[in-house]
Amino acid sequence: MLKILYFAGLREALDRSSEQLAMPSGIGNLGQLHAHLVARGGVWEALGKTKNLRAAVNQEMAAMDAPLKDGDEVAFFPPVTGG
Amino acid sequence: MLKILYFAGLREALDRSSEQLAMPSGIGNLGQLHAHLVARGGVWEALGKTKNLRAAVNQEMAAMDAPLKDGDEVAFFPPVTGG
Amino acid sequence: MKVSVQSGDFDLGAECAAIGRGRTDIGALASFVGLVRDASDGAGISRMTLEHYPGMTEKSLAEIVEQARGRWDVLDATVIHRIGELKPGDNIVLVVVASAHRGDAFAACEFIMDFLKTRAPFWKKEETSEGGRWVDARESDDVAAEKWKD
Amino acid sequence: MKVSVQSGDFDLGAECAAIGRGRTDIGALASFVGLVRDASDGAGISRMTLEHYPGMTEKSLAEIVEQARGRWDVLDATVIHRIGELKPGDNIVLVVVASAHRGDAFAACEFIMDFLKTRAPFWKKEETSEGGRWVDARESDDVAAEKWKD
Repeated sequence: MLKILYFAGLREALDRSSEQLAMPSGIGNLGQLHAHLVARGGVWEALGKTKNLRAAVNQEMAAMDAPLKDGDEVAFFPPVTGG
Repeated sequence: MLKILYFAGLREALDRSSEQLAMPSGIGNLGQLHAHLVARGGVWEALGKTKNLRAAVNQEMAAMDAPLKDGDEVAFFPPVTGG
Repeated sequence: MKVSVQSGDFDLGAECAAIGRGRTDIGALASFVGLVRDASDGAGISRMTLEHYPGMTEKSLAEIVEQARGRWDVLDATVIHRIGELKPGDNIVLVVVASAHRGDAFAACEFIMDFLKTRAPFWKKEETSEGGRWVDARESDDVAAEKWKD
Repeated sequence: MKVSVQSGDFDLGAECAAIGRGRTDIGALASFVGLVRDASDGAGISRMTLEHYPGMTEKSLAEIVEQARGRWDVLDATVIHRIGELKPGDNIVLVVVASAHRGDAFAACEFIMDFLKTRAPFWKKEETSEGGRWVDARESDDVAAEKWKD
């Protein structure tokens, strides 16, 4: 299983803050997971359209070529704006 | 008259914090006053030996070519070390 | 080193006092407090909500502090970031860095803020007269973080 | 704008609160506190005396603040410098700068400190186990002030 989290404007656009997803076959990195999720269509297109989308794997900032394995915690979010 | 002030290590070396001096003839700028004071000899040689000597005229930092006129307040001191 | 993500307010004076208590080797305390402004991009702001990524936030702040310690002579540091609902004039973030010398204290404090702004998972939503809006990341923040690249 | 040369202590939290009171346009408060360290160039320090040039000190601090206001977006600023006898751990100097944005606040605060260090007429005398000695000006302070040249 993967735990996937969504934050801020993306969380609102997708109308969910998290989901559990059985590790899809053929998904080896973050970019592939991202494409898999966007391919659901409908609201999920927001995930493909988010400007400068950021992601984290196991609570560390990660690039789209970051490898994924079963049990990982993945997060997608817009650029951060704290401080 | 000129009012002349001395600060910090220079004040201690000269054993005085201020003096009143009738404007000496032929003194038109700070460098000339400095040379006039050093020429007194004795402890006044300290004024000539102070490393990176700084000065102010009427409470503004001034270079040795700064013009002097009767009534000015002049100060000599080592580089500042506050903060 | 202290890192905290909290809904409650903080006290700059108390945090600095805590850092300095019982020691006399600190020559410089540089600090920064970020506050909620009443206006942004021309719109009046009545309220702000700060969302974060629980678990990742404190870890990312601690990592940023560690990076600063690796680059400068840092004797101690405190980073506090508030979450939840805030209003104009409220404190958002505090960074205090103690060092023997001011150059290290200033640089480490500004570095922590610049990295926090681009790396720590916080998001601001402003309530304006035209409704709520998520704050856009500013390009100037990326430029500020870039300036620390070796 | 507030400038003070005083023998008594100051309170960072109170000075920041005074700057922020009744206004909600401040987004950034950068501050600096300089303290007496217990050692300098290897010698232990038991006490320090700060001499100054009465009349010129406050004027020179006010001029430095004015220069900072001319270069950055400064909403308010406070500079306090202590004089007289101090001991390790005591506060020496405080600079607080309020701005809408953090870049301006950090730059103006560090600029004021760098210029104060090289332009304001204060002199430190340290009491060590080997007796009193006037602190030598540091070349690094001149370098720090030079970096603000246009």
